[in-house]
Amino acid sequence: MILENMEICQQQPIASNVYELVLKGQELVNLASQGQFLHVKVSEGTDPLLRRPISIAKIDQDKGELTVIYRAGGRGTNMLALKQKGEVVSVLGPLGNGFSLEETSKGAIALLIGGGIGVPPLYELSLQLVKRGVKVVHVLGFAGSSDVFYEEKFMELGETYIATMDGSHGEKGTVIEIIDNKQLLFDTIYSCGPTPMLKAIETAFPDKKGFLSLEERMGCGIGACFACVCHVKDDPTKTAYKKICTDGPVFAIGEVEL
Amino acid sequence: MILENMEICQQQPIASNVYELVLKGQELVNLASQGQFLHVKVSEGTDPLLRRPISIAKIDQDKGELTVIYRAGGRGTNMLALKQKGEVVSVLGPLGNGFSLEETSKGAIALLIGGGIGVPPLYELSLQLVKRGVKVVHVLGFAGSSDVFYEEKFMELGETYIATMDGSHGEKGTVIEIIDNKQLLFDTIYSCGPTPMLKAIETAFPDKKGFLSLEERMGCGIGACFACVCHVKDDPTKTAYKKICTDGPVFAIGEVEL
Amino acid sequence: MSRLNMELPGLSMRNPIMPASGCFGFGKEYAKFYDLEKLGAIAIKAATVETRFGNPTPRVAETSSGMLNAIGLQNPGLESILANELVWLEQYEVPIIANIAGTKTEDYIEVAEKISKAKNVHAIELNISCPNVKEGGITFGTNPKIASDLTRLVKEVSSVPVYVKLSPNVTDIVEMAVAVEEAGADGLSMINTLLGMRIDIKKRRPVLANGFGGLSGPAIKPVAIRMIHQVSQAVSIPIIGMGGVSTAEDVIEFFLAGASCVAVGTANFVDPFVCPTIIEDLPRVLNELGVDHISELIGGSWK
Amino acid sequence: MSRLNMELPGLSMRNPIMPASGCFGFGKEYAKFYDLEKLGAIAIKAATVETRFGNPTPRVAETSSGMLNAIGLQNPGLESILANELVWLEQYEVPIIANIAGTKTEDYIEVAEKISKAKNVHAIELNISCPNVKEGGITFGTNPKIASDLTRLVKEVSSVPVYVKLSPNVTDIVEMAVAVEEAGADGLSMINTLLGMRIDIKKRRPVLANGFGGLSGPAIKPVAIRMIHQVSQAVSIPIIGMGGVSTAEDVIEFFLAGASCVAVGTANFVDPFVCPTIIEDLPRVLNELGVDHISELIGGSWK
Ligand SMILES: Cc1cc2nc3c(=O)[nH]c(=O)nc-3n(C[C@H](O)[C@H](O)[C@H](O)COP(=O)(O)OP(=O)(O)OC[C@H]3O[C@@H](n4cnc5c(N)ncnc54)[C@H](O)[C@@H]3O)c2cc1C
Ligand SMILES: Cc1cc2nc3c(=O)[nH]c(=O)nc-3n(C[C@H](O)[C@H](O)[C@H](O)COP(=O)(O)OP(=O)(O)OC[C@H]3O[C@@H](n4cnc5c(N)ncnc54)[C@H](O)[C@@H]3O)c2cc1C
Ligand SMILES: Cc1cc2nc3c(=O)[nH]c(=O)nc-3n(C[C@H](O)[C@H](O)[C@H](O)COP(=O)(O)O)c2cc1C
Ligand SMILES: Cc1cc2nc3c(=O)[nH]c(=O)nc-3n(C[C@H](O)[C@H](O)[C@H](O)COP(=O)(O)O)c2cc1C
Ligand code: FES
Ligand code: FES
Repeated sequence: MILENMEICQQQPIASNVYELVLKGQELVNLASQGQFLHVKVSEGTDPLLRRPISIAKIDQDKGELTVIYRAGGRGTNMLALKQKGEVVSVLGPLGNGFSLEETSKGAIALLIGGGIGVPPLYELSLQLVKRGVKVVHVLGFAGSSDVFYEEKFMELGETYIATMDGSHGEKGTVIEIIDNKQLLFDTIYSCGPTPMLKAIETAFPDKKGFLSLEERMGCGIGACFACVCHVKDDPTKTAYKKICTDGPVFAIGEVEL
Repeated sequence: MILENMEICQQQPIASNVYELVLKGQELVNLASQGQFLHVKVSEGTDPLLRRPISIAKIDQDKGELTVIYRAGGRGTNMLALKQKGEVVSVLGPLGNGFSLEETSKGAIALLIGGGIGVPPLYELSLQLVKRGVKVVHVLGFAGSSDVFYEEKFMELGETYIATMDGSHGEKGTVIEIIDNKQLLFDTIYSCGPTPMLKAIETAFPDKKGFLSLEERMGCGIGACFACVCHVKDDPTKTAYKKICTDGPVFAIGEVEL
Repeated sequence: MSRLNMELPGLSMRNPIMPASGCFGFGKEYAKFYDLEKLGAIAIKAATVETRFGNPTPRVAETSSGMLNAIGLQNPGLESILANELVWLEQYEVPIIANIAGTKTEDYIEVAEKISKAKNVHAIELNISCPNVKEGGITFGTNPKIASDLTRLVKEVSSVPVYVKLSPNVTDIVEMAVAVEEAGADGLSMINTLLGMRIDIKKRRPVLANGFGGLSGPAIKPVAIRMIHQVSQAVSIPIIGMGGVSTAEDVIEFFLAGASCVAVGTANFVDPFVCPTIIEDLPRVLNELGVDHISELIGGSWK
Repeated sequence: MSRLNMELPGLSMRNPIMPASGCFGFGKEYAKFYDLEKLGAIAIKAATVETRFGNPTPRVAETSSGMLNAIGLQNPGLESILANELVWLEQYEVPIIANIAGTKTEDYIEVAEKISKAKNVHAIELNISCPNVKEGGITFGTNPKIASDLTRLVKEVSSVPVYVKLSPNVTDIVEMAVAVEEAGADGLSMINTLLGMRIDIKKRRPVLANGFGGLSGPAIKPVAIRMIHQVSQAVSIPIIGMGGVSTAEDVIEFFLAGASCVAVGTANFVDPFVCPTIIEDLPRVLNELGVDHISELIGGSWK
């Protein structure tokens, strides 16, 4: 966890309002692992004031590069999208725990379920799982065809199903419906996406071992401000908590309240 | 007076913390005249919030370009200095009355007295006076040698004396001292610079016809907010006023209270 | 534009956007940029009985996402405003809200009575963020009793509805709002500026000649939204919302908080076209939100 | 660094910079970035008698040059803070200011009495911006009588000096300050956050689950400077200044307003190194201003 000025080596739109940004730095890259995130300052000044949490999508330690994929929607991400190659951004990271790889053994099948802008962290995860000899199956949900990205990249790593809400690309329906329809077999689940999707996964596969990456509005990103806490499941005191920025963003299924 | 997005065609340092910025636009250039100023937004967002008033130093209607010269000192001008060729800034202008040329007839001698960052508007003024057949004499005061700019450009137009407070360039002393020492002869005065200098000019040459360009912190720059008013000289009611942004920034010597 | 029109006491507006008092002079400067009839209304600069020069300069200072001003109510005085400014404004079909100020009750009454008779003045905005010289300089707008007494007296003489412009520099804004509503206010304007200061570290003195100034701009928007959210649930008179508005989305946020129309102040200095731009942009945002008429949004965050 | 050291009641500080309460947890996270002994002091997160989970999320929202928070005083509770957090902090030679909060007087008293006995707690910061459940939820910090009664009772039980942290959401901050000074406060902390709100225009609901939140960051600096300027002239106890500090120049501005040391809150989230960076930068600014010791600047804007 360090603070580093990273240079933009590439920035390009890869789907409707979605950008792929490659950042080059020094030490930070060497500390990074799948499922961790960066806390990015998109302006020099006080507007916008806070950093933006963005997941690491790809780590290239040889080149010293990190790739992130983000949707430009609000004030901060729109400003980030205007940045050009060569510009420098202040990055705090890598933050959070990331996806653990140990839980899926060689030869087992990992099901990676991504929803929209929750897809990016699954890419580095998939790369790492494949490296370990795990078989990966991807089910990626998007709103419509113009929102889809990285389909081919995921296909290179393993079976890949795309679900769109309007059926304009891949299959029509939710990721859960696809998993059911295709009767996909798997040992572990790894997922990142909107909370309703994560909840649906918990409900659909109560007995599976798996990991969910959560989102919450953050202040510090490092565990100091208590902005990003969530309740722990089955806690009668209701005072136990986990911080998404440091205890997460990845939690075991059933660990915390969604 | 219009609002126009102007493109930066050139930006370069020309003295210590002083930048020459060339802006290209459409209509605005054609409306501009010597001594008027621009109200420049240096950032897209709300930090810094207000526009920055900067005098027009040179007008090139053929090329559609305006040159301004500014000192990067505070938050806004420092941000402006970071802008690159090709970037666009929002400019409100041309604002204010500007220097009237009529008061000096062909063949007469105009003394142009500039102090520090008050020098720039005198350049276009000098160009215009020379064009009218007026003989121009420049006395330009700077803090030290590293602050001097445009010396040669002024020399091309007429006699030019440089005064520095530390004597590191030109003559040591104030502009008034130089005018005295050199026993400069002149018909009219045009001046822009720090208020103490303008006051000294009023005191030193009570009988000369002349014009002073003033500065004040501004809100709107167009006469609506009453941020930039000054008192009118010899006003027993003490309620008469002039707005520097619209009635000025140029006033006849003796017209307003400095 | 039947999606934007708004009927408030005294004010029949083609859209709910007006420039805020003190940020638009008497309209002449902005008339050089666009047709003032595009506006829903115009709140003109505070009028006092006498001509006032106001405070010494510097009168403005910049802050993070905001600005401080201490203009000091400079204005040409009631007679001149009636004879010149308001007559000039008659060429535009747009309701005028006359902001009135004073340092003693009698002054307010005199201005209110006379200015409310002007042909195009459709409402009075009672600026109570002024020091009451008779009460040792305590601001009219920080004491519910003083504010409601003033409201009552102004209501008695005014020929048009009276909107009381609340100061945010109070412990309990709801108490103030309820007090002036009970005293007969037809509407509220909120918020006026927050009291602030900047110090020049080289000169070791406040940047403003007056020392203190009023903080406005985007920085204060969350305070304005909070207060309107609180007050709109406690009163039944409409609220003209203001404080940092600079986009159509901001306008929606103010409506959802509980405002029935919105005034734009500081943003005029940043972009002289901000008011017409917002007005033109509002239908787009209403479409995105699936709203037919903007009035459906009033108080939508708590209803 | 004899140009920066500062002696205040209970606090012997090597420099006048401390992180603000609630913005630094109990130090563990920032200890990963730098040696906490670089700091003049540390104001730890508010302690309450019981473990508190706080408010539902979202708990923060961004605003122009500021942020809103409604953490809801989440903390592990007095016993755990004593047994774990404060003991962990003992490894650092740096005075701790224990921020204490509660919803009834008895709670404050219990926390103050016990926490003030901890070895490294050198002062208490009494956070009175909390709703008093016994008084129908009215904030302790908005009523001079309630605030001074609380101050008096806490002073009675505290083994260390007590700094009262004032809420800016009041009509008359000087009245509050004078009241708590008379009740025995050894110092003041100011300002706490301004009450604000943001509304999500798509959801038509406040962004924060709690509705309201506290506004902090550069946006509120002018309000903080104004209040410290007013209060420092009316009291003779020292002031810990805060509200939007993020640079060494900001620190100077607070000193000139009347603060004797400065706390940095929100800026820690933007730059985890902000406190040591400011501390390292201060000598440069003192040089530029021709000042030997920073204490020469206290109240310099009005002295
Ligand atoms: C651990 C983590 C990883 C993330 N990874 C990605 C990613 O890889 N790609 C991607 O596109 N998005 C990601 N997000 C969401 C991303 O942080 C938000 O989309 C982004 O902060 C919105 O900023 P804005 O400037 O567009 O919006 P604004 O509306 O300007 O944001 C205002 C404030 O709200 C916060 N905010 C708004 N939406 C969210 C959100 N959904 N989650 C958290 N904070 C929010 C912002 O950070 C900011 O503080 C991630 C979020 C978290 C918590
Ligand atoms: C009519 C006019 C013409 C000017 N022409 C020039 C020029 O040609 N070249 C040049 O270098 N400077 C010029 N100035 C001064 C220039 O406007 C200020 O130096 C500049 O605004 C400072 O901004 P900043 O971001 O550096 O400082 P900041 O400290 O960030 O400014 C804060 C606020 O104070 C205002 N301010 C600060 N100093 C001044 C000042 N001296 N005059 C007016 N406002 C100020 C800023 O505009 C801003 O609103 C002119 C000023 C006026 C009024
Ligand atoms: C320069 C300036 C002058 C103002 N003058 C007045 C005034 O005369 N009367 C008044 O009621 N409010 C006055 N205000 C307050 C505004 O009308 C408005 O309430 C406040 O600025 C908040 O809105 P904003 O953030 O959009 O500027 C003034 C504000 C500014 C910035
Ligand atoms: C996330 C957050 C949590 C805070 N928690 C506390 C707290 O527990 N006790 C307290 O007295 N103040 C608390 N504050 C207020 C700060 O200590 C400080 O007074 C305020 O934020 C202004 O300073 P700043 O603008 O530098 O942040 C908190 C502020 C923030 C942003
Ligand atoms: S964002 Fe501050 S604790 Fe998680
Ligand atoms: S700057 Fe607004 S009137 Fe001159």
